[in-house]
Amino acid sequence: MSKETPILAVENLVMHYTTRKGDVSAIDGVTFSLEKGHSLGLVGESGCGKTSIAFSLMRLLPDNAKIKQGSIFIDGEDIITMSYDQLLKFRWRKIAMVFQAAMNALNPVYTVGDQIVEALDLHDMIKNKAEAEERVAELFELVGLDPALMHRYPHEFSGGMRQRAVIAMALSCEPDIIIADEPTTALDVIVQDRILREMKKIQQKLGMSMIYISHDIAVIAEVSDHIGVMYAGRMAELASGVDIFERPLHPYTYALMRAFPSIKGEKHDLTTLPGEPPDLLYPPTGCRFHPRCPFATDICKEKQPPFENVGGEHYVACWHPMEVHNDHH
Amino acid sequence: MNNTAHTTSSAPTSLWKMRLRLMRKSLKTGWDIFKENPVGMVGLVIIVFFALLAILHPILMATVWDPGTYDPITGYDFKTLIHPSPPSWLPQPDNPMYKPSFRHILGTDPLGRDVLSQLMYSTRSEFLLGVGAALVTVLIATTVGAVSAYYGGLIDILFMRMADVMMMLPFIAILIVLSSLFQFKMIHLAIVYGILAGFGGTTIVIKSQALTIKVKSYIEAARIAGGGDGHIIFTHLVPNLLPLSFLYMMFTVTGAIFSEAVLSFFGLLDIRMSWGLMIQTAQAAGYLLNSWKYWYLMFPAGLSITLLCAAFYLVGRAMDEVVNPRLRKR
Amino acid sequence: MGKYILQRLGQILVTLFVFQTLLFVILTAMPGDVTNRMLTNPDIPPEVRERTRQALGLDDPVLVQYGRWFQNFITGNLGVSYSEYPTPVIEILEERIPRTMVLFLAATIVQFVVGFSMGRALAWQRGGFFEYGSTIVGVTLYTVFTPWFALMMIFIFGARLHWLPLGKFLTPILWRKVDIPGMSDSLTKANYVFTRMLWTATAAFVIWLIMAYFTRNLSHTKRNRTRLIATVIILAVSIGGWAMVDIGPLAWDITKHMILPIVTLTLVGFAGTMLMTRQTMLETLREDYIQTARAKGLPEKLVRDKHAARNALLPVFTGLIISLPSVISGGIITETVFSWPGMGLTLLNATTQEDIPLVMGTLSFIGVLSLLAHLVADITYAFLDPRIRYS
Amino acid sequence: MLSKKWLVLAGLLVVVGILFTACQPKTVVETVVVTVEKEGTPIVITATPAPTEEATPEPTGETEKVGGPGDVYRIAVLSDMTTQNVWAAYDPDASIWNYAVYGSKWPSAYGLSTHRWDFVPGIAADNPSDLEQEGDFWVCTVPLRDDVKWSDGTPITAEDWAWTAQTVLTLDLSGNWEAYDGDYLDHIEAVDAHTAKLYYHTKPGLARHQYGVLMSPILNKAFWEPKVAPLLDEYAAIADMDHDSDDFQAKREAIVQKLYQLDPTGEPSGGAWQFSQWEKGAYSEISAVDSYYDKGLKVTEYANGALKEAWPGGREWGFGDQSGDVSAEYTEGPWFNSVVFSIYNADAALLALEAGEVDFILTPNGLSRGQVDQVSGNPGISTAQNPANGFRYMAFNFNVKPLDDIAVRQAIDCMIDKTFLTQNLLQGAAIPVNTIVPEGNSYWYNPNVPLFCDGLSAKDRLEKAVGMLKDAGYTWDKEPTWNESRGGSVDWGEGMKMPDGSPVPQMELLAPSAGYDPLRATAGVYIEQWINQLGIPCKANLTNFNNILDAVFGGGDWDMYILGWGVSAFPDYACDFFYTDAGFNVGHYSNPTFDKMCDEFYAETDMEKARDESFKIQETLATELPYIYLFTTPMWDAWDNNTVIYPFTDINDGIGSGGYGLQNYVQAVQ
Repeated sequence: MSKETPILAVENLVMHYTTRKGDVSAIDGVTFSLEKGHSLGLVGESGCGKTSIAFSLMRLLPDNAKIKQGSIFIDGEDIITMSYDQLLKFRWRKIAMVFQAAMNALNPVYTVGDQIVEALDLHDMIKNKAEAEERVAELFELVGLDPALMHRYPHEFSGGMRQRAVIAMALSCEPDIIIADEPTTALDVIVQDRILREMKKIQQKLGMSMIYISHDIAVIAEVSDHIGVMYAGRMAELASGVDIFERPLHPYTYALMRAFPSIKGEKHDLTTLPGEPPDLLYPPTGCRFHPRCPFATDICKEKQPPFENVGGEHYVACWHPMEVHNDHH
Repeated sequence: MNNTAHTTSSAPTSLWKMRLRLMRKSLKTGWDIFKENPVGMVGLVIIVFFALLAILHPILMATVWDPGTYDPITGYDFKTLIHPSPPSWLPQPDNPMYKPSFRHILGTDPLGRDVLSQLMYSTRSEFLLGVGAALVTVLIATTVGAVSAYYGGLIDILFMRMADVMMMLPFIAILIVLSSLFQFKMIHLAIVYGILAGFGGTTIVIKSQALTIKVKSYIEAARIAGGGDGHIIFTHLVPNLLPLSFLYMMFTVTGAIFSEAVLSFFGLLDIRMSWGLMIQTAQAAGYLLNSWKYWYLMFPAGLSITLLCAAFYLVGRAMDEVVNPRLRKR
Repeated sequence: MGKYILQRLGQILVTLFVFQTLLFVILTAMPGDVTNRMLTNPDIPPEVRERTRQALGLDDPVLVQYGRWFQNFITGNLGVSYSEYPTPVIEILEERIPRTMVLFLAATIVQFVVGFSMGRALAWQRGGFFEYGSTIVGVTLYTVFTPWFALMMIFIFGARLHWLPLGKFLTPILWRKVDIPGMSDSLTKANYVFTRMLWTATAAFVIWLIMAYFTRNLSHTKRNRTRLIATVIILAVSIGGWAMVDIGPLAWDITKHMILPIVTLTLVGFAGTMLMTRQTMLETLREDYIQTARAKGLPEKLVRDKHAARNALLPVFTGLIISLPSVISGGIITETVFSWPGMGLTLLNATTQEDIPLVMGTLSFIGVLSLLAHLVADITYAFLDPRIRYS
Repeated sequence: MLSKKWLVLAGLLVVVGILFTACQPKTVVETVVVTVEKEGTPIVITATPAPTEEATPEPTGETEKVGGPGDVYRIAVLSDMTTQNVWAAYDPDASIWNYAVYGSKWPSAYGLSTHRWDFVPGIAADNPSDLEQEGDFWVCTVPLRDDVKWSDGTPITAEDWAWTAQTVLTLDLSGNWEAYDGDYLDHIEAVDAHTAKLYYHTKPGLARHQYGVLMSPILNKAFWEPKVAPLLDEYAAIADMDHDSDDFQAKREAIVQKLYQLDPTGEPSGGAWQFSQWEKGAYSEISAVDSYYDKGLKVTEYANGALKEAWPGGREWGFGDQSGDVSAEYTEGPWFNSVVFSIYNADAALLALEAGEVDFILTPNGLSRGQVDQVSGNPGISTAQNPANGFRYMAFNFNVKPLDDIAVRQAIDCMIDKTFLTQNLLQGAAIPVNTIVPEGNSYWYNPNVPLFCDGLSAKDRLEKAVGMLKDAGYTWDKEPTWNESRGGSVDWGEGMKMPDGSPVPQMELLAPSAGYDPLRATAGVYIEQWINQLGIPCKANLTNFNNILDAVFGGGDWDMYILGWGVSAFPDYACDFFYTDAGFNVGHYSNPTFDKMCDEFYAETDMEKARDESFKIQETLATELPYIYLFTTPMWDAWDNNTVIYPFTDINDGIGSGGYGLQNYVQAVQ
């Protein structure tokens, strides 16, 4: 990645949740950046910290979450040090989000149109009601919804329609970045595919940057330029989509790919990883993947592997990346 | 899973043992969460305090307190008789009640009975009333809720309609009518209150909880393993409803004690002594207005009602956070 | 929605039937009857008691009495009060219902507003002084021994500070001099004024609703401003109108007498609404659309008031409406202490005097009111929740 | 957050401040100055001793609006009146709340004097003639005054009386209308406008004549006749039916109901007050009748029992030896323009009295001791105490052995220490009673009835009671004994046997629960102990008042109970309670001698002789003890001495319950 003008730059982000039992290290030193017009996919098992990253980017973390260090630059501004009022202007205008459960992301007591208008109104995107309706209609058409539906309530929409409405809402203020957090989990496969394609199309059309978050690497691969694989609060591997698929260097990436059928139709043995993701209250020492890693050695237990560029914008955090490669071929 | 079901039907004792162990564990976790809520702890401390008072009364009566003088209902301090010109701590001609003193720590009521003794004696009946009503409520609500959720259909409709009627009944009004028309003693009040609360709102809450449990896999497993309906309801459904039931017990206790006080205040209950009756006695003798001067006639009983009701309520609320994780702080 | 309401209406009629039957069973099963009162009067020979029993039909078979009771209930003939013989029960109820309604509607609204706002704030301030302080104060007031508390309120604000009147609902010395021309003889002056106050309030509310309906499409800030102005105008017009008519001072007198009961009822009751609001708010705050609203850049206050509170309002509001009958019956205490001659006091007196028709009438009224409240709750819920409205 | 904390803190401070201000002990105000505006001139009314410069804090707004002294007499009542209709008021709605408001609206030929309950003329000009036999009838002629007028100016005539009696007799009205008793009275004839002649078909006693017809209310014929006539016609249509049939009863009841519902608006008053307005649930008001015929009537009572009435016009009436010490002297009003009855509950009423919102509190049972205590330190409020006109008693069921044995009853009576019960146990909240006629009813009260064990110590009582039982043949397995240890107590008797050798069965003593009446409940619990001490197994059952009524009067099973009676002025109730098989004789007391005494008493027409007979009846009852009389309660009244004064406050049953607030006599403080 070229370092000139990344629209988003996350550097060494560390975030903890305070709980009764102690601190949960949810994000531990994550670094990545995203250029304008590009898309990044974040993938990993649930609880690996990908959603925490998304919420950090919006600074929507719950009260007990604390960003310990690191910085998040969006369009050159650090949102971590930003004042609350500034932040309010920043949200949705610069960075919007399509939430995990689109089903519930819409307030049931307001019409879908009203909820979009609310965002538009808040960010002074519109002057009057007529303009608002026009804009909503435009957005609806963009995401493939009948504009006449804007006066309907969420419960009158089907799952796919709601997802589109949520996307339309995310698009409403023409943000620089859209985070799509598991945007299609709850939908059936055909609708899933169609929506993803359309999102990609819109993204390219509007020239926005996009962050996709999913536990399904195949879905991510479809739409992302780059893919970041996360494990237990850390970035395990970050590379272009092709590199990840062709040349996975981290054993976890490898295992993940085996866990999902490829959308390209290639057949893999569906092996599952042994063990459970670690309890982040007591994260493993060294490489956090070592308890489940078949290639783990002593150093893996003792020292945290650096997140290094192994060439060609391919980053990995593993003491033994080659062994993975060898095994794969 | 089949295995579990098998164990269930063949060796229920071991299942219960397991469940007990689990229960102890979840109690401990619950207690850990509960401990963190200062409001809940305040409530608990108050309840323990009153429980001690209740236990202490028969002990005091058997040891230091002479029954003739300190009996809460018939007690009378004959010291008054032997003093032609009583010292200041004894009843005066213009004020026949004992003021609080070492002899009568909270003074005596307008009929010359020791207030502290009455207070402690009543504590026991209040506890019995509250817990009795709560038990009836829980028994009814849990059974009805579980049965209603498990069978659904006509039974469910019937019970839910009934719950509607019960919720519609204005409690205090109904209790006033009932207690004045039938001679209510504490036990009757406990049962009637328990029934009213049990068939009403509590059932609806318990039923909806039971519905979520009903679809859990172990219920299905038990059914496949050939467990009878009754068996499933009482060994699988009901135990899982108990935490919630216990929570609603707390609120029932509050309601029952409060109702007793109000009914006694209106002189509608057929009982010999209670907090409400203590206030009623003071009120009937006209001392309620003079609450500042004769504070010992009103405040001990009044505060006890408030404190104990509030204590159970607060404990209930704190337990709510244990039972209902959604309310917890993250 | 029509079908939904019809269905609810059907259910409610069935419930009413069950309720009425239950009432009859309870009241028939009780020991003794009205003629017991004659026992204590040495001047009344036992034959007279027997004659009265016959005349009142108390010796008829239970089923006959049941049938008669039902027929009477449906035809609105609630019988004749024993304690105010032979005043028809319905007349007594008609006289007292407005007073109870005025007091308790006002108290309920105030209590709801206070409780809801406090609960809303509480949900946002977890932990710390404010939460524990208000919870403890709220719960203490919620469980305080109401009769004594109400009496102390009178004692402090009425007798000692002389700020407010000592109970009753009007000042006889003021009212006795006022003649209301054109008032029908069957009405008392107080009810004349009460009814008009109720109508004014209803009219103002309806106008406000219409206004709210027409302003619903305005943008948020504009809508708030418009509604505020409109509310002030509506209030000003209604109060101004009352100030100009002759019976204005009477209405003001009643209002003054209402303050203390309302404050008392609010203090002892707001905690319920407050804690319920807090709970539903906490649950609502976990919903995804709250995150959405925040992500959109809405300030916390708006997230709370427009999104979270609006959704939390649904269960709290229905809970409140459903509790309305118990508020009225709970008002027995308040009415007794404040010498407020409403339904609660009527029920208590009727009960102690074994005035069975009046007890039945009062309870029936509370039942009917309760059912109406359920219906209103259902309809309102349907309006507040589009998920029901459009299905 | 910080600001919120401050806000809460400030709120708390305000609350504490208010409480502090409110709870400060009342400073004793030596002088109360009430400034009242009247016709522009400020009038300063002061109570003792002298006005000070300092103005006391403004009382509530309500006092300001009073027009001035003599304008409104403000009475706090605890319950609303229930009807304006006189027909209903004297039957189903007979209550203090109705009588207090308009009890003086309807005149009667004679009445009881307010103060001493003397038999005095109302609208009668003089004493009634003696009863004489005239054909089949016993007749009595009553001369009526010619100066008595309804408030509309028309005279009150014998016609009115005759018509009233006729209507009541025809419709056979019950309740207090029974005073026109059809079993005795045939009709009243208006000989001329001012002479009425009473025709009895059976010779009436005092109860039916003097205390009956002669004291019964007289209604305005001109006003009522057109309204009642259709009902009388309706009645005439069914009069021939079998009077015992349900059908007839239902039809009659329907007619009576219509009568009770007739609109009385505009009915002229025949007394000192006329009805002015009724705001249901709030207050009612009566206003003075300017032309009241007894206004200015001066009553002089002599210590020897004589009485003189003198009207401003020079008319005089009296009895007895009108010389010697004058015990009381007062002039009838009304002295106020109107009386307003405002409804409060008992506690708020007291606050209202203290705040100067009302002048007097009218309660049926008097103020409670705590309330008296509350106002006792208030120099602006005066109180008075009178014994209640009634008694609380314990009754025995003569169908239950051994309660039918006079020895057992006397022994129990002996054990009951009334002085201890009333003075120590009930701490002065009760006054002991020894006979069926309350002390306050001085003419009929027998002060010398036999008492058992009066004034004895607990030890002596026990020994005497045991002695009585032994004499009657009772035995014990273990005799009750006095035990000197523990400061003196009783070792309960055990295994008590009746003279026939069978064991004394378990007894139940029904008493009202403490919630209903703590006095009787406490008495019940103590009497239970005393009875048990004797070895008679007894359990006090403190229960709902109605349950006792049901058990006792509903023909239930009972042994003993404690209840109370409020009684009338004429003591024929003593016979009503205990005449063999009388309706109220639920204990089945039966004594032919007593019945004979009652027969005589019922038939007696001479006041003096009736008194002697009543004394004998009282003695018999105090010996036979079908009831043990326990105590009566004192009636406390309180009034604002800055605004009103009463010519007398010693009145049987109290100023409120007995005198309805003395509306005709109360005067404004000048």
